[in-house]
Amino acid sequence: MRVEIAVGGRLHEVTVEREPAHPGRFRVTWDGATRLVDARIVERAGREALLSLVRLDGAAGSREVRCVETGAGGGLAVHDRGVVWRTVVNGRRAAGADGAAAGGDGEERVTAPMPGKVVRILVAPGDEVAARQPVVVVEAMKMENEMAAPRAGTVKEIPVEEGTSVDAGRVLAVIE
Amino acid sequence: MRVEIAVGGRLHEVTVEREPAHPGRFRVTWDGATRLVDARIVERAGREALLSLVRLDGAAGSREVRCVETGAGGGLAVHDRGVVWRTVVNGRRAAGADGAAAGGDGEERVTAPMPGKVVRILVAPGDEVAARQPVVVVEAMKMENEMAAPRAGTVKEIPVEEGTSVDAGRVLAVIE
Amino acid sequence: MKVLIANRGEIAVRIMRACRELGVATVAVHADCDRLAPHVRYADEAVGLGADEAVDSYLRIDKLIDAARRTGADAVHPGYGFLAENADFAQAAVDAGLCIVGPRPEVIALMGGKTAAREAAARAGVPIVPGSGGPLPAGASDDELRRTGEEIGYPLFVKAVAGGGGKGMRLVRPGADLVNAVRGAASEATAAFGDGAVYLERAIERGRHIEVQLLADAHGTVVPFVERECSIQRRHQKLIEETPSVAVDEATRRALAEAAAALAREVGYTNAGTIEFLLDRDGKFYFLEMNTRLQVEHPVTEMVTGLDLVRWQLRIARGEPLTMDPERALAPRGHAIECRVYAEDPDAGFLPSPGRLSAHRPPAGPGVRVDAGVESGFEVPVHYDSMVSKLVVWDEDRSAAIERMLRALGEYEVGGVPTTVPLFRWILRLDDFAAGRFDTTYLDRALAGRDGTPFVDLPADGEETAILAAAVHTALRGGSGGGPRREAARSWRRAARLEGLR
Amino acid sequence: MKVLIANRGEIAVRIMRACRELGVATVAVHADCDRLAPHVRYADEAVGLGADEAVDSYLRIDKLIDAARRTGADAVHPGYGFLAENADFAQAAVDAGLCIVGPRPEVIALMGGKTAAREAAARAGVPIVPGSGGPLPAGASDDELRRTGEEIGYPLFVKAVAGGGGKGMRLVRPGADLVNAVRGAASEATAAFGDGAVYLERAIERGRHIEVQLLADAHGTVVPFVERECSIQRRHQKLIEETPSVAVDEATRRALAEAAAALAREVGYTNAGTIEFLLDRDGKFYFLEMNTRLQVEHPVTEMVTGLDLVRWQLRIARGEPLTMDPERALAPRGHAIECRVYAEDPDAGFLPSPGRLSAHRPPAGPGVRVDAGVESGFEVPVHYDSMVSKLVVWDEDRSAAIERMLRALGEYEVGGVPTTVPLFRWILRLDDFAAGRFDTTYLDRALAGRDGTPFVDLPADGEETAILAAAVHTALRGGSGGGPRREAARSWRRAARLEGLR
Repeated sequence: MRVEIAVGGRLHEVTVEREPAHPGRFRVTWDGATRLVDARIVERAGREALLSLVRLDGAAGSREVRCVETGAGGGLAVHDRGVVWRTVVNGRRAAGADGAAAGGDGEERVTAPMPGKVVRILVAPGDEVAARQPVVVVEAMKMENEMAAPRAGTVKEIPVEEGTSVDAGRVLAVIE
Repeated sequence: MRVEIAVGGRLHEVTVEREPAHPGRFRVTWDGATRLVDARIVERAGREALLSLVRLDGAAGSREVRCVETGAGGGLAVHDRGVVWRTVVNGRRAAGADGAAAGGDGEERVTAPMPGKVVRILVAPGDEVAARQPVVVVEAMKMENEMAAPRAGTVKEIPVEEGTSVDAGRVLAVIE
Repeated sequence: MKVLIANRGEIAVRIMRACRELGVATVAVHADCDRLAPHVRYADEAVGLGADEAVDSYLRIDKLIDAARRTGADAVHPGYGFLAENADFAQAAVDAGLCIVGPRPEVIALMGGKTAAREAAARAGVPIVPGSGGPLPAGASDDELRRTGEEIGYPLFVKAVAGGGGKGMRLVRPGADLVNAVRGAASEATAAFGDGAVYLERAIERGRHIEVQLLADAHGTVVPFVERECSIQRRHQKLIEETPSVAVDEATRRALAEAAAALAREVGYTNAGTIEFLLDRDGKFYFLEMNTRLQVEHPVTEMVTGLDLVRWQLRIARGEPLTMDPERALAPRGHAIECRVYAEDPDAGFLPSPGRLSAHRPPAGPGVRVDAGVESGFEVPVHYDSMVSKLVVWDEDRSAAIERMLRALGEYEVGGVPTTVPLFRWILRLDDFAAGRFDTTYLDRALAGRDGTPFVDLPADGEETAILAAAVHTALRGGSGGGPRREAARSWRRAARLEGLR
Repeated sequence: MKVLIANRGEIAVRIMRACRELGVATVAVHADCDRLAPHVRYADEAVGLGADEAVDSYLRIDKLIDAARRTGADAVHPGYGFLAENADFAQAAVDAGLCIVGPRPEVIALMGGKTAAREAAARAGVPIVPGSGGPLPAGASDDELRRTGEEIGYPLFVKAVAGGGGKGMRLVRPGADLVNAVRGAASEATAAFGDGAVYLERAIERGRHIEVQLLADAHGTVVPFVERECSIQRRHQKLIEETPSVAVDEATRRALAEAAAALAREVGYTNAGTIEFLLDRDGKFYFLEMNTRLQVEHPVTEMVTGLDLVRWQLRIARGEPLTMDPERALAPRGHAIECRVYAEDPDAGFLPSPGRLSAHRPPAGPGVRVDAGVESGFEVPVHYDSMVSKLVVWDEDRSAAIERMLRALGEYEVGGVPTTVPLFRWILRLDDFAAGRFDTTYLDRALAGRDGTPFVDLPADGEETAILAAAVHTALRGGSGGGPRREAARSWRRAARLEGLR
């Protein structure tokens, strides 16, 4: 099995082979080196899995890591001893390091990054907005957070009202 | 739904009714009093379930408890804040408070209460043994533990040898 | 004695621990979303307040008083935040026949008023920031203004009496023109607030936030404690507190303690309280305000003195006299540091991060104390502030305490939500922090000067483990990952790197 | 410096914490079943030793030395247990060019020999239990025997030189016949061991186990510490340790410290060690043995002195001199108590209880330290000893420390395996414990005198919650429980009540 794994800004072509004689044992090869591990999912809850990795090749690194699938694009966050590695498996990086500055066409949605309450709406449909201009203020944990337009454009829709409670991912504004 | 629950040496006839309008809400009645709770299983792993109980009847006691199904006889251990309540649901108590002293006929098996290693066998098939007489010594966690005959009788079989590693539940001796 | 704790989270648990050690029964209260919170499980009894929003639950005086009555509680501990400095709540409790574990309602009201508190400090002989003391006369001449300015000293602030949010405020440096600043500020204030009155106040630049904890019993004994330094703040939010302060020598310590005790006596203070001072670069200090309650950062004081402040709060409320040797409160043993762990993402502009804690494994071992109000599986609510725990360490001296804090931060595992733990790792390794070279504006400047690299030092073998985990996870899932779909673009995190960390 | 920790569990983590605080790199070793143990995750590097049984893993000197060589470690810390007092291991480490964090191999060997250690104590002027000093002459007359007995004093033990397990041993009370006892013991010893030699030793009845921690550097400085009391034992296994001892006054403390330091100097001791004494009811103490390693119970000493013993071990191993004020080691602040949490079921005859910890939520908050080698989800192996953690508390005085320990024990949640936590709740509430009225045989007598009730005080609403949970769980499962089948009879637990607790 071949897998493309992006992490740390680099893309790795990784080969994963099962050891037929040992269930749960894998040979994982990239950058010309092969690692031998026993792996098993200790527990799973929704998009999270606790993965036990035991190195059999003499290298350090035997431990449990928490794998959390993020988004739909193959995102996989690997939580390892307090550090989170954001990987993308067989995905494509969003074009450009900073889409907000890149402009572009089509609709862009401003979504709530966390649950909260809409406390102020700063623009109205039809308004012209600049890239990074705040459009909606969402309060969460007693903090106000300005949600900004990802790029310059026209406000097409504001599908929330002041006072609306929103979940993470809820569309707050549509820019076209 | 009617359930017989044994705990603390007493048997309770308990009625459990779902509230049709509220999924997860139950009326639970015994000893003439009715309790109203919201209940859900937060997570489940094998025979264990983490159960959330929220009292809606004004009484204290809203919390998460861990329910562990034990044995095949309806045993259910309820772990509540460090205390374990051993309940039996729709079960029957083993006859007599102390089977070891009660004697009786038929075979009795001496089983390992925990994993360990058989370090000494103290009797041989055909030997007469008294109730509570040690028959096999199992070592676990650097401690030696004498496993005793549950009642007086004759040793029918010793299906382990000195040095055998045993799992919990493994039969160490059969007394008839 | 049975105490209702009108609070949630770590401080509710902290107070209940003290109650249990004293054999005092506890009643928890909780909003709906906190039904399964650790503080509810910890209490002997719990009363639901309904609702989620604080304004409908933890801030509802009527519901709290009713809960106390229904459970037969005879005392109320407000903790910090919520109603802790609300004189109406304290009065309602007193009116309901409850003992309030804190100062009398009148004292809360008095010290809650900025002007009254400042006047009380002046009466007690406590230094206050020099200023015009009140609005400048509307018809003051240029010369009169300049004379007043000279008396106060530069740099100084011109501030609108009705002001707020920086409007109607001017900083005037030595040699700059005061008159223009006064006219400009007055004009801006008129426009903004319809009131052009302004006053002058010396600007204490690069001051340090130094505060003095004190206990006062009902018999007139006041015990001030060794100072705490709380200058590491982000946008006026305290992040790290420690004691003793590197900037305070023994003479200043004594002077601070005497000033704090004098003010407490002046207002007839009882129970635990804290007086906040600004310490300037010359070692002079000025009264800022008094917090008439237990502080978040009280554990550092407990760790260097061995005295339990919450147990003393309860004892004082029961009428017991302060029997400890007051010298002990002023003679710190070793050094203690606290880091406030917030559910905020330092790598995403400190975005609040409520949600389910898939893991919460706090550090432990020698010299480490964690006061937490959460646990694995707990859903950190969006409705209240973002603090999930306080990590406190003690060690023989400050540099050992820093090493121990770094060790503890490295052990701290929080899954599911980003926290400020990586931020602390960065701060504690800064040379300025090690040298004690900071003031209340230091952290904001240091953050502004960062180049955007993530906050964590990456473990050497981390990337290898991440690739290994991602590869094997994909194989075990039997899937091929996300496929060729384009990752959903999220505006707020556009700039977050794939290699990002929390 | 890079240290290989030749151990597992809580003590391996404890040592690594000290290493990290000193910036010292760590190498963990592990048997197969410990691959995912916390101590492995904690280390900078980890080496698998293969196998599960200690004799094939943690006790394999060759594998350990090889692991140190492969990882480039330059020092080895043996912890306690396993090879910690094995002079061959220390010698092998030295031969491999490794620094051993502990005393020299010769000193380990010397103090490991009972007779040699006793002779060294005598040379150092340390009191030893009076006795005949060696075997009684085979042809001694009755009168000679009686004279020797009078010299030693009654009560006394007749003990077989080749003895063990109580065979060939007789207790002779004042007025009883010594001659018969000597003849009987000799005859029994001949039968049991083929060697009839016996000796006499004064019997210290109802003695207390008092021990003195010490540190000794390579420059001749020896620092003895305030005593620890470890008399709460079950079948010679320590369960609770505390410091200071209620039975030791200041004069005795100084005398104990001087005796310990004298013995350490006599044998040229270096690094951390502990000298165990028996304290009789008259306040006289006698040398028992020396433990040439770190003790399980070292944290209580750390908590009352503020000194970090493991960091000092590492510093001493690096050749640093002991710079602390020795008075600090003898002036305890407050009181500390440790409970050893074993995976044993006190309600089932202390049956060992290995298995998966479905939950491990240790207590926290002020004055509480938990040194654990386990975590939620960890499988406690059957192959090693049953200690899962040490719960240590500090408070201002002994009675406050007892209350705090009870508070902490109440917070401690361990799921999946029974532990000794409920046992400690019972012991700490005993009047005798509160009064300090105990000796090394106290707990065994108290346990024998119990009526078989479970060890836990049940929460008032516990049974109601249990019924509710069982009822609702059954409804949610959609099942009707176990049906009419008879519960499987398990001989070892026949007597366990349905209402039982762990």
